[in-house]
Amino acid sequence: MSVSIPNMNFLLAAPEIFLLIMTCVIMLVDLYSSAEKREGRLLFLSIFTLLVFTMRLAVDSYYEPNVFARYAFNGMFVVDGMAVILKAAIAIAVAMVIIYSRAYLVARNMFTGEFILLILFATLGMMIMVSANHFVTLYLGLELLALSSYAMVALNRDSVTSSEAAMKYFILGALASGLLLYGLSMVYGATGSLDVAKVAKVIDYSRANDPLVTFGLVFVVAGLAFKLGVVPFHMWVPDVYHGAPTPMTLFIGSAPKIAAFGFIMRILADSMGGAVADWQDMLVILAALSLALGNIIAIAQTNLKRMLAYSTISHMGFLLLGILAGTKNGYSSGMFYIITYVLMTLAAFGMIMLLSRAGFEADNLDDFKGLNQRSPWYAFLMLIVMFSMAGIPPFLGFWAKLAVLEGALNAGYTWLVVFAVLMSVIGAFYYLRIVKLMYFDEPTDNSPIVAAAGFRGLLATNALALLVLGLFPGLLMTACLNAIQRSL
Amino acid sequence: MQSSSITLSLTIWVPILAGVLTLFLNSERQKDSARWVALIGSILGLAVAIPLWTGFDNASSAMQFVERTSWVSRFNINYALGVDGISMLFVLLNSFTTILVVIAAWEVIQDKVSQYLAAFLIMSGLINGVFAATDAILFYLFFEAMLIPMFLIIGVWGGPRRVYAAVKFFLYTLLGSLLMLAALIYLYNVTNGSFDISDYHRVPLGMTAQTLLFFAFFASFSVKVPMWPVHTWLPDAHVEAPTGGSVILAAITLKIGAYGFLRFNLPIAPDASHALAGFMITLSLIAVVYIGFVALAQTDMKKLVAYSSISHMGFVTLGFFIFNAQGMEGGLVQMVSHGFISAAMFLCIGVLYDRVHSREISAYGGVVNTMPKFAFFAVLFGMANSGLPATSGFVGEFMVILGAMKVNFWFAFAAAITLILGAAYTLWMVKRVVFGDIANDDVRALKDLNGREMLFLSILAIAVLVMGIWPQPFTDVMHSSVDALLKHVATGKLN
Amino acid sequence: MIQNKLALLAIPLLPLLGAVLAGFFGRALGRTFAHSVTILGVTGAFTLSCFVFQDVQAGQAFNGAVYTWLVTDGIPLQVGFLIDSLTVTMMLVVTFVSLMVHIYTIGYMAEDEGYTRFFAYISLFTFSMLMLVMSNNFLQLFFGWEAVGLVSYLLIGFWYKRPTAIYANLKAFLVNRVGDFGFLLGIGLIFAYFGTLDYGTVFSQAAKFKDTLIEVVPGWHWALLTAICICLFIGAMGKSAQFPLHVWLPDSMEGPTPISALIHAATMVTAGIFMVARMSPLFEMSQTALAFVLAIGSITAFFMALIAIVQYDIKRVVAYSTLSQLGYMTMALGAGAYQAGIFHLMTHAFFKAVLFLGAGSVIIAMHHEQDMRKMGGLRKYLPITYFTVLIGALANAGFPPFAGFFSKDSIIEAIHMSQTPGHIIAYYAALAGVFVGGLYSFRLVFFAFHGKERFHDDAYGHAHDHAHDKHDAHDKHDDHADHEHHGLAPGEKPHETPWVVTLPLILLAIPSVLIGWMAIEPMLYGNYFIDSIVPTDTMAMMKKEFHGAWAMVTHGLMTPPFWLALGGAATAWYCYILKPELPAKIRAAFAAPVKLLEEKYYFDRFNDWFFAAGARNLGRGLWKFGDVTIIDGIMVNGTAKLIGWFSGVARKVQTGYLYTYAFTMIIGVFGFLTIVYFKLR
Amino acid sequence: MTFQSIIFYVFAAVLIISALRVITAKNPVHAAMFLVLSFFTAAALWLLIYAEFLAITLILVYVGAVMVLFLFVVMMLDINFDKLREGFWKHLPIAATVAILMVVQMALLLMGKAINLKDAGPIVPAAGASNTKELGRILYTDYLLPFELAAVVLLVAMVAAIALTLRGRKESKSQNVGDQVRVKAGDRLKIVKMDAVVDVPAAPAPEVAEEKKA
Amino acid sequence: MITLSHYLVLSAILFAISVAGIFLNRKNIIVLLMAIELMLLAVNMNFIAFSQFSGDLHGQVFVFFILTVAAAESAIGLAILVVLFRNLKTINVDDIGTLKG
Repeated sequence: MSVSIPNMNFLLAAPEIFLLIMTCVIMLVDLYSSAEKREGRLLFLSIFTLLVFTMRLAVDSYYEPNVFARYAFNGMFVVDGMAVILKAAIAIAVAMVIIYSRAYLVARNMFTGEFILLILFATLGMMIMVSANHFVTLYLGLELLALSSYAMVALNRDSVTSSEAAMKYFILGALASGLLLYGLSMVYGATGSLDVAKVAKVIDYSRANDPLVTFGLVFVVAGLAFKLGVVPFHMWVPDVYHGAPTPMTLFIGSAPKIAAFGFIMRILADSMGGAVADWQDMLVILAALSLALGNIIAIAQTNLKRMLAYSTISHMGFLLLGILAGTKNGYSSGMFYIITYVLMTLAAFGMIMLLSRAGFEADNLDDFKGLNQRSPWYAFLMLIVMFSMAGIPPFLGFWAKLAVLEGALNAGYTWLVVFAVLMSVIGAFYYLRIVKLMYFDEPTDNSPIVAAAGFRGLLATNALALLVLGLFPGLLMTACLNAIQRSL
Repeated sequence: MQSSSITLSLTIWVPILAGVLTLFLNSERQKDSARWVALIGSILGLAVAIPLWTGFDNASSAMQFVERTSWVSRFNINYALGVDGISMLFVLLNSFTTILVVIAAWEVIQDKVSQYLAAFLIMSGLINGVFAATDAILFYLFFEAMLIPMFLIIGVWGGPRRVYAAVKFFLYTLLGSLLMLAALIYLYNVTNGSFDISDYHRVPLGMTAQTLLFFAFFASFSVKVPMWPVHTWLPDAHVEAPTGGSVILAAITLKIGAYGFLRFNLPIAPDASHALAGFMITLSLIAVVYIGFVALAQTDMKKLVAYSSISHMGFVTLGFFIFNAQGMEGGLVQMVSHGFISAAMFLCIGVLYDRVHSREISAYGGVVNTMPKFAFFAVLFGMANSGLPATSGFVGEFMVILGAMKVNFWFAFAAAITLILGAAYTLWMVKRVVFGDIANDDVRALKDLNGREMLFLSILAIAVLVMGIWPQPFTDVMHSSVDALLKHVATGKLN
Repeated sequence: MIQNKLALLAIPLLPLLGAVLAGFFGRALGRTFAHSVTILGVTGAFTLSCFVFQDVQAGQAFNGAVYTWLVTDGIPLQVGFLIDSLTVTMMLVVTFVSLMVHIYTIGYMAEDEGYTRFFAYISLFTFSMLMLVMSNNFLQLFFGWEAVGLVSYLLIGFWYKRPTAIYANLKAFLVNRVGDFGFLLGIGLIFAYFGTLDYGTVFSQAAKFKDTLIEVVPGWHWALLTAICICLFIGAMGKSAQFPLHVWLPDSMEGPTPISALIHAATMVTAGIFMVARMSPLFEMSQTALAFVLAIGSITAFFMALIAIVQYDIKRVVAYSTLSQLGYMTMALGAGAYQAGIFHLMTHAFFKAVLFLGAGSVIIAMHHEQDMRKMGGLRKYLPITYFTVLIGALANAGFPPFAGFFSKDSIIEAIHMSQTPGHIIAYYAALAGVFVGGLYSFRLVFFAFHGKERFHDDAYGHAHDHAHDKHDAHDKHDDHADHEHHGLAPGEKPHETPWVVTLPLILLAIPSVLIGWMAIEPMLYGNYFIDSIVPTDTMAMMKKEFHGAWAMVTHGLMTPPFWLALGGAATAWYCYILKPELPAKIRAAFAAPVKLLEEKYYFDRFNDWFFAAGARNLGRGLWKFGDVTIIDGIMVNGTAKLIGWFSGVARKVQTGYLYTYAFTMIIGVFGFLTIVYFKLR
Repeated sequence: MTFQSIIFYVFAAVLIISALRVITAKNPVHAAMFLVLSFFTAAALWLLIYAEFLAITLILVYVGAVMVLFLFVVMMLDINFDKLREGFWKHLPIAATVAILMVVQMALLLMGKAINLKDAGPIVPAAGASNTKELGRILYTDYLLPFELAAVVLLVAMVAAIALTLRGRKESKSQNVGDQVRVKAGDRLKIVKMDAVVDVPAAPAPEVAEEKKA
Repeated sequence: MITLSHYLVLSAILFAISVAGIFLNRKNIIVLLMAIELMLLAVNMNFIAFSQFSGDLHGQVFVFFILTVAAAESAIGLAILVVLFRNLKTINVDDIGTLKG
């Protein structure tokens, strides 16, 4: 019996393979390390892994800058411009999450091997999500991420809130997976294929006249919407953000959003770009609802993590504005938006962790009172983050909003753009409130702010990047555009 | 276009860099260094802006001192700067006012000195950017970024209701400007990917599109001006802001709204502007008359001057929408003049506030007995505010009334009511504060102006008088640009 | 001389320089410096004016720009001078009276703290007034117009500690602003139609617009020139205190007396008269406007004279007299006898200055007591003052051969002859006014200088103030911080005032007697004003009727005005010398009309209630209701609250219960399915 | 109606009823048992269209592993079942309405004109063709990557489950391999020089640390 | 004859039942998990039906992976459940409501 082995082209997946191997290595190192050395080793190895991973991507794209999509594993795995950029962003974001979380977790005896392992497994899942070219691969990547995330949320085992959050996250996530799969099964039935490229071809030929695809898309979009956390599939977001330990919130709020974006691109744009008319309306509704509810409910929050959760919802609404355009410009705007968003979220949660200490969570809005008097520098950094989130120029967030609004307007959704704009005024209110607390109020807590040099440097770099990139957004924007144009 | 000059870049970045530098001098013992750095920065800021005046070509209506570099190629956004006869004066005015604000803050601000000064310097640069930008997004960027320092200035160094005022100020303005952003993106699509404002001037647009665009821009600029009925943020902001904040708000930022009308509404939607002129004129006249009456009822000096600002800005918008040279130039002159006068009025109130810590009119009376020098300035600026000839306050009002009369007797009639109302609320306040016998011990303990205060009030007094006695240099720079704009608006876009 | 622009420029600028020096350095350099420098400036201006007068007499004139103020739409707005006979007359009057007042002030203000400031102000005033009269265009006219208003404001409020003074100055400024409002509209109309603000161009084009109509209110067409003239005249009404904008003038007596003489009698208030005369080419084109002018003048002349009868404050009597005389001038304008108006302006400047300065002299002698009821019999203590005041009164009442006679009689005759609609009624009003004029003039003389010496009477004590009008000068007593006491100390007798006071009185009394004789011939019947005032039918008829001063006098003795004036004077003599108790009885008998007069026809009350309080209440209403309640409360904060409320409600959806979350998701899917269902159907 | 149809309908009916019982059963143990029944019938239905391998896998994986796990957990946790049923009847109308609406809507869509499914029977495999073999061939060639990923997923599940539920630190005495390997002689015996005994109150710190760990 | 529609409708019914299950058993997490298993069963049914009715094996491979993942998912889900139970001593959803708003 001869089995023809297709060209696997393993080398293309070398970064992921390396990541997997290193994850296993870390698992063993964790096991054989003494308590005092474990922390350093885990930190070093995980950062090392992620950096090498990023470097490999960079080197690869340096030598082959203009290559369009390349495939591996018999077409199950694709490396294209979008994948490279998103992966690099994910790796960097995860590395930042680890660095930000370290002190916080160490103070709570939670900087364990499990944390690093789960985070790295999740990272692997995310890499697969953005690089997958097949529904099965996509699904497995998604589940790898999801399962790790569920576990991470519950990792603080003695906390009622975190286990409650994990339970909610898990049930709803499973439900969303079910919905997604149901939808995918319909798409499979309609196109007879699970391969992204083949599905795309079928849909392009039949011009999506297969109502089964339309029917399936309802469920697919629902599943995707859950991953992004857009209304009405958003209910998990505030509870999980709030309930999970802050580093886990930081993680869930950052890199997975990039992966989700890639995932959506693969499914909606890559494979079902031909059926754009079918999913566009649904995205419009999701976007409008998210913008409205996210911003409005955020006003009433007193917990910063929860507020940021609602803010995330509204940001995801904005992201959809870019995606729903259904054009390459729109997608690239979305990509730019998501990267920007992650950068902002990282900085925001970084600030929370900066202010938290052993036995004290700085996740209430009031904890930011009078920060300007305690430390003008950190207040300034937080100010940048908040204004960037509100989309005030010259910060990066403005450009992201500009880009997605342009996308939506170009697609003819003028009313939606105006609506989004009105909602972002409401949004500005609660960001302003933080600035108000920091600058206008007297501090209630005068304990000194201490942090390791690396942490401080990273936080400053992160926040200042929002300003610097805001002044020179061209490079990143063009990179996103090129990536999308080469990929789809 | 060749980029040969860096004057405008300098006017933007010199103050900003000085501001950043000041920001780093934030310890208690560096207060004085911060002050000096800020002062030198602001003076340098004016110095680098001088070539705008000396090198300006009055005969040309085109943009001058043009700079252009590609900035964000993805959206074809350029770092494009340039000034014409409409915007040039405001760059100068702003650079000039910044110096006054720095001087005015010298001893008054003791808390977070470096941040305060830095906020003003940075804002000064940003405002210059607003007036100099010829790229719509660049304009928008400066336009919005300006809100941040102002927000902080009001909120950090403001009065008791500062939070309400600051947030109201910010959100009000943001709401308007975001609609403008939507309009800009729309225009970007219409022009096949250009954010160049001059492209917008040329692009043909239908009446519906023009009307919608007009309202989008209107939303942004009318709030900034502010026009009735979206003016209510201004009194609050003014009252709560520290003196410097009020000065910049009144003297400069209000002008940005009016400037926006000239730069965006009129040339981009000329036909809609014509069609909606009645609407705009009505709002302007309501601002002049209604707000005049409201000002009469104020008991808080700052609020009174704030309302007076609204009323005066009503003249500006009135002048713009009567579409003749007198009106438009009068409006522009009024903007510059109001820059001087309102700055002076707020500084005067600041002088009193620093001593007595009350802005209530009733807390004063007979100030002239203890502060004769101050009284001199107060009366002078009060008269200027009520549009006395030979002060700058008269020039703009006079021209706008002349222009309005050309269009309709009753426009001029309503506008001229300000002659009475303006005098009534200003002089009534002057009467209650300055004149009369010494009202209480606070007034008795007052010390007259010190050298620093004399300095900035004298500078402003000279400016007010010079402009009133010989406004020609100010109007000569405008003619070409105003004529070109009027011609453009008269031609319209529909055929 | 006249062709030398610099010399012309020097005329207004010298007083300005004096004002600046005295104002900014007076405090440091002392009183002598202040008054020297200002008197020097005004003297210079006066001397130069005399030279210019010579040139004008020689038939030269000047009309040219000094500099371009600004250019708009290609139209230059300039600052420049028009020097002709009218201008130069005004220049002479202004500089001369001003010089007299400067000198008089040295004595009058000797004790005052604000001595140097005062000199700065009056010099500044001289500058402003000169700018006004010398202007060759409407812009500069308006500048001067407002500038004199400013100085008037400053001077009325000179004693800024007195509530009444700072009330009066604000009132004066605002009422003037009402006039200026109309004035500015007139200027605007001129600019809109003529496209220039230059007198010459406007006058030469006036005929072109004779039949132009404008639609002020839809469906109601007005002649353009009528509208312009009425608007301009509203300005004159403010400045020249014509009904109903006269209310500020009596209150302006809060200012120091020299000011009352200079600004509120001799010069500033006549600016309106001057302006209308200057605009005669325009006014002549509109009968309607002239009728309006005539009507306003008549009302002012007669009704304001009546009020003077019931006043006790010596300055107020003169003030109401001024109002009445201004009414006469206005009537002359309305009758088309501009020359007569200007002639009366000039004579009035002198004799009213005498009256005011005389009253001031009395006030000094009485230690700042102004109530005539506390005077009486001053004749023997203040002989010079008495004499000059008597001359002023005679001139004011219009007895030949005093200056006032010529001018007033000319006016009355001109009204009689004019063709302006309503001139007959005006004529009778003018005649009635003459009687009243005689009455109040001599009431003043007899009340203050004759009869019983009442200055130590307590019958009209300080408490006897005019409760009906808290702003009357009387209750300034307690606020008058500049002086230690009011009135004479017990046993003290009034003394004649020093020479700096009496000299100007004498110097002004001379022209009060003579100027009528001298000037009537050239001004009224000659061609003196040929270059500046258009010839009118009225003046042509006047010329036919009268030839020379002597003819005028002989004619005057036959006409009612003379006899009416005499009757007025006789009534005064009867009431105040013969039967001093009679006035009180009359007052009691005619309580209601007297009350009406004492209340000045309730104008002040009405204005305070309707305009001042009304505007404030309207403002408060608009603010509290419009801004605070509607815009801020409902629209702005309401929106914010609505969103906040909605936020609070919406967050309840996030119940925390898993099944709600799942339910929401399913509903979402369900909604999408429904959409798809309808799409696919 | 063919035999296969009858079989289909019978099994479908059983499947639906048992599925309904899963969600309505009072006792989770019963629910689990009904779920097992559902799986069995589903497997039978799959067999009906020749999907043998998955039918078997369903039984083995689901019934054999997953459901056992479920039962295990249900038994392990001490749950008051009655309380959990509260409000069941109250919610039934809504749930039923939504479910029925959904079914109707989906059925309308699936069977409507728009979605025109070809109504052919299942493709009968050629004789001798093995479903299992074919699947295996694809699985180990084309699906190499997913296969590996599935392994990782299982690994994650393992790591996660252990991390979440293993709490052996305090009570159970387990070896720490790493420590044992790394141990040095000096670690085994340490000579400590002690001061004279002083009565010092017990420091509370270790206790706190202990609590933290717990 | 059994057609594709039969299977699809059957799976739709299963799907709906599982949805109803989520509504009904709002208090019992275990049954919630089971309802989700039912949903996955519906999905699998779809895949297999499509696969077998079109003669394409890939759908079945997908089912294979879904089964694998579902197993892993259950493990983690139950682990979380255990953790939650230890903390709360209940799996009553009503008690899991500290995070809200």
